[in-house]
Amino acid sequence: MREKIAIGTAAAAAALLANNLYQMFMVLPDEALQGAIYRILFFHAPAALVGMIGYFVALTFSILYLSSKNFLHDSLAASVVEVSLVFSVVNLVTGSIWARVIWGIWWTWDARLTSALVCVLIFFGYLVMRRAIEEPTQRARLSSALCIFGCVDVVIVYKSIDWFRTQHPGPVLDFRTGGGKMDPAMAHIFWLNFLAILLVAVALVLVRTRQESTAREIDSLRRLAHTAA
Amino acid sequence: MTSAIELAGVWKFYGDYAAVRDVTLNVEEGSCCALLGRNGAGKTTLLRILAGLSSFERGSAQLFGVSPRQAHAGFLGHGIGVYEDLSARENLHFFARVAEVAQPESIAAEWLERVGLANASDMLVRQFSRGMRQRLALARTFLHTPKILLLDEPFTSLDDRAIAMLSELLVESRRRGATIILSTHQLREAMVIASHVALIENGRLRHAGERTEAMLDDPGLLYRLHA
Amino acid sequence: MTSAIELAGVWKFYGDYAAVRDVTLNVEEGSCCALLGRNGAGKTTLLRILAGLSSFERGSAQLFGVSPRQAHAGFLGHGIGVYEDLSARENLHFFARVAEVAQPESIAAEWLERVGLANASDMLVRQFSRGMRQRLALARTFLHTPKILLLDEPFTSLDDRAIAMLSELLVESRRRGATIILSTHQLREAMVIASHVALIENGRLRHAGERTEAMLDDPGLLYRLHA
Amino acid sequence: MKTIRHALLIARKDLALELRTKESLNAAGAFAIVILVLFSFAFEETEQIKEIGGGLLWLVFAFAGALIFNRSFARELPNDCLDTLLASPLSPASLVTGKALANFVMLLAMELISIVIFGIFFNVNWTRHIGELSLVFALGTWGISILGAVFGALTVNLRLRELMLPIIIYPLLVPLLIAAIELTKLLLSNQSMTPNDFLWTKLLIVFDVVFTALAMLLADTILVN
Amino acid sequence: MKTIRHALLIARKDLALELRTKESLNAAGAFAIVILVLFSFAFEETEQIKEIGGGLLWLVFAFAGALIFNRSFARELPNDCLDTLLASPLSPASLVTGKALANFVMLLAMELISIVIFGIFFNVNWTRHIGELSLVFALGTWGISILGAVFGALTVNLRLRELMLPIIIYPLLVPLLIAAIELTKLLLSNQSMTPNDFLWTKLLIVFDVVFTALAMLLADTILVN
Ligand code: HEM
Ligand SMILES: Nc1ncnc2c1ncn2[C@@H]1O[C@H](COP(=O)(O)OP(=O)(O)OP(=O)(O)O)[C@@H](O)[C@H]1O
Ligand SMILES: Nc1ncnc2c1ncn2[C@@H]1O[C@H](COP(=O)(O)OP(=O)(O)OP(=O)(O)O)[C@@H](O)[C@H]1O
Ligand SMILES: [Mg+2]
Ligand SMILES: [Mg+2]
Repeated sequence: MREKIAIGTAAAAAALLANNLYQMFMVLPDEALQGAIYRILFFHAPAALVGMIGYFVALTFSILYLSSKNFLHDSLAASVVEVSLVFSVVNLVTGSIWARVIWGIWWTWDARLTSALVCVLIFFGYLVMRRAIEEPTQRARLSSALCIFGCVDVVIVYKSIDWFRTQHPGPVLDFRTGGGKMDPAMAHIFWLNFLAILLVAVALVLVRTRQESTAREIDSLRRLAHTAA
Repeated sequence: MTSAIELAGVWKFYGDYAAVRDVTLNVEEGSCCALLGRNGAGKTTLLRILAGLSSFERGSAQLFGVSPRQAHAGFLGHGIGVYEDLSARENLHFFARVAEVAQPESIAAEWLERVGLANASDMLVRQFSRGMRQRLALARTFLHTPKILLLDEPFTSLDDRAIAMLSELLVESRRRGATIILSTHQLREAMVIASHVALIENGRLRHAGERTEAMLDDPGLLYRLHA
Repeated sequence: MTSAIELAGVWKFYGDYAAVRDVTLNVEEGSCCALLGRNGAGKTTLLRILAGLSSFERGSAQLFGVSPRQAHAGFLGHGIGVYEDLSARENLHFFARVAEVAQPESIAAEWLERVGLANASDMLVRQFSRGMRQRLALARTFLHTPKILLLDEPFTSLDDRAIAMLSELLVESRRRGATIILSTHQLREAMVIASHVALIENGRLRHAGERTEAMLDDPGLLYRLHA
Repeated sequence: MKTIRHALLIARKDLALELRTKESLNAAGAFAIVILVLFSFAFEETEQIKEIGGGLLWLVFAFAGALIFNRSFARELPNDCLDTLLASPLSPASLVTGKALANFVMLLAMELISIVIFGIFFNVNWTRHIGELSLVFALGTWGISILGAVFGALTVNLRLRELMLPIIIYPLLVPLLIAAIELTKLLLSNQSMTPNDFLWTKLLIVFDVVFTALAMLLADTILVN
Repeated sequence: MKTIRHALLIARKDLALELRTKESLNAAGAFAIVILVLFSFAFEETEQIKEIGGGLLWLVFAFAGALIFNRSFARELPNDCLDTLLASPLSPASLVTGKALANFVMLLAMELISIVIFGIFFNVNWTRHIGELSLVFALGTWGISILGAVFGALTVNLRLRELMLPIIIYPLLVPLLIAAIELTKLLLSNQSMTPNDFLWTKLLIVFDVVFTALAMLLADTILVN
């Protein structure tokens, strides 16, 4: 059943992406100031948003694990972090490329960029630590705690453009500015592509969770064997 | 009789190895239960569960109706739980304060006297012999007159006098109503002190009941019965 | 009879406390000497001197005519001397190589079998129970069939079977000519195994001689004689 | 109240142990001195140094901190003292707070020595805004200390503990370090504060409060099996 | 011969203890990234960074080294393993050498990862003089490692611990670090060597030889009570 949901989500994501790509390159005109390169926005910002949403989902699962001690929540948290990390890296890389074109540099240490990088480092550390702990309960317990601490930084990433004057542009998306900063046609494609990327992320999480729970089933079967003996 | 300690269907897994298997055990208030079992049977694991130091997967554990973490039993483990770089007196002061004892200084001095370390009270623990450490650890455990005592091989490294001293401490603790579980391989000493015995084998409880006269005469009896 | 171990007028000071006072002791080759004494008497200090781990101020110590540092006796101290994060097998491999044993792998496997850890040989020591550690430490000590064995409370935490196993190991070692000194508070076991006994009190040697029949019947005899 | 009393108990015990053995103070102190000496060689121009002085100092503190925090819970491992404390009426939250307090005092001592040496070597007068500077140091150091205590507890049983601790705490510390660096730079170069700089102070305070609160909440989870 | 065999034995054991899994490489990599990022935060302009790259790298190595060396003999303390080794036919000199070897391997792995990351972050091409650079790294790292091993031995020894020797040992590293920094700077900036620079190389070699010899000679004194 879960497999079918995963396949379904992946298929929907692929269809939506194809449509979006067509719209982006064939329908929308070049932007006035930036030319063709602005289209990277359609991947850059959604990747960042999906990543950040993911960390909060992982936060939720971590808290759930701590209250329920249900390992399913732990493996969900871990797979969500893994997938979010991928999208955060996509955000960094696309941002870097964009920066190279628009600003002429790959990187600068402004608040948004710095905090985004730190966020990647924190959750990379999360994965490294998980791998270093063998005992399942200990791993779940400690990584849940780390996830909660890490999410504080996600807030900083999100708010950094409000708090500091940065090289990185300030808020433009409607839900933060109250609307009006983005062309409606662009905003439409933007949100469609956000949805597509979100679906990709969900599909990836489903696959990862399935792997994790299979591993857990094998584990508990082995326990059962011992119990019988 | 009320049960001071109640274990019901407790399982504890390390990875996929079950170190404690479906253990159900009630220890009456005021009794002294000797927990016996061969190396690796699961005695330490069980005592750590009762001290709230180890989680377990299934079943329930209660001490006087509350969870082990809230019961604050007096616990003496394989590691003796005193600081190497503090003196004996400093150690006892510290643990007396942690346990919120009324007059930490005088209580500490009294216990140093009782366990025979009065002369060595200002030496650092790292300068102690093995037996002196164990005595200090005993003082640390009994200091705040806990209602439940969990002692893992408390006789280790004690000389004849210290064994007598510990036996006396245990008798006195029972007299004031404390409940005791102690694990040990020194069957002879255990049988003399215990009112009850429990035998654990490969994580399973094989026997639990009163200590009989026959066991007193032949400490190895229980092992042979369940061979 | 030749003396395997010769101590002459040895004094050991910790600061200004004399932990060993003018000890003169000869242990014959092939004998098994039980070193008795109350907590803090100086047993561990004496054994550490013989193992070359502790310097001393006056007197001389020789094992087979050479200094303790060159004699490389098999030493088992209070700390058990195995690595927590290596498996039992890896520990024995390592120590077999350190001792330059001919076939480390097969010797290690053989000893794991002997001390009853064959099933647990790939577990890390940190997952062992206290008694399993002690068994591993015994294997580590006996592994390279040393000519002199210095055992500090080797019975600690061993169950009845392991005590029997150790007794057998000791008998076998003596049969191949090894000389043994062991300290212990388990007088009964000690008397059965020992051919000689030595009593140390406050750092002074109070008694040294053969183990008599009377001691076998009444293990506490020696202490009472020198009370 | 009880938590605070217990925390002070732990902190006092840790400081007594540390003063007796000097395990981490020696290592951290020596290390701080070496870094400062090396840097005075690496930058021959003192002008440069003044500019990056703030960064340099906080980097040294962060590094010395790692050496101190690695020991803070490791000190409870011999003889299973940690187990004894966990079985006692002491709450995990007070244990973590106590460790943080001890870390705080040790790190602050280290910082005092470092800044004196820094002032001498690089010819910087740091006494002009000593009040504000103390505040910045105190706020920054508390943040480092509480995180060091929490993650010292979290990593105490891990292999490669020494590397794991910096991997985890440094990224979390970055916002705090940046704020502290900016403020220190400002105060060392004798400029007056602008509204933007108050933002940094606010960030420091928020950081301290948030992480202290999280530490209290999660102490149980982290320490109890 | 025997000393070398024994030293290898010890080194292999130590590496096995610490690096059971390939996760340890992950950890080392993460550590290097985090530290380098921390540095770039502290010193914002990348231009500056390029100039001080050599100093930066060796500072990271010294810090990682401090973390590694603190463990090297401390690893022998639980269960009194050190006693067991000292009572065995193993000589103290081989013990110190073995520890130094293990330190050397761990530190070198860290350095390799660090320089790769450094190259990417700061856009420095370090492959041009890779032969000479390897030599400098090897010489410098051996010096740090052998001193680190001696330092580790000193700190576990109860008799010597209070003597504040660590504070002396660390500054001893300064000449070596300066030499390594100068040479690295040179090689990274793609200049050719002048006779003056050979002096640095010679200093490195002399340092290594002298300290290794001293370590061998003093191993007994340091380790045996
Ligand atoms: C969580 C992280 C991030 C989010 C949510 C985010 C979001 C956005 C958004 C919404 C825009 C469009 C602004 C506009 O069109 O006016 C944008 C532009 C941009 N972002 Fe990001 N971004 C993030 C991180 C990064 C990073 C890490 C980099 C660089 C490595 C970066 C580089 C850029 C560049 C170069 C632009 C275009 C700038 C310009 O038009 O002048 N961003 N970002
Ligand atoms: N951390 C761990 N990981 C895996 N297995 C463990 C761990 N701790 C204990 N065990 C296993 O659990 C079993 C019970 O151990 P426990 O320490 O409770 O035994 P014990 O009855 O106290 O033995 P002893 O008399 O030797 O002290 C042993 O087989 C041991 O190998
Ligand atoms: N490092 C030290 N510094 C000062 N005194 C010490 C030191 N080590 C041991 N002592 C003292 O030396 C005396 C003898 O200690 P030792 O460990 O040899 O006793 P023991 O006979 O082995 O006792 P136990 O049966 O308790 O193991 C004790 O009084 C002890 O306090
Ligand atoms: Mg046990
Ligand atoms: Mg002793």
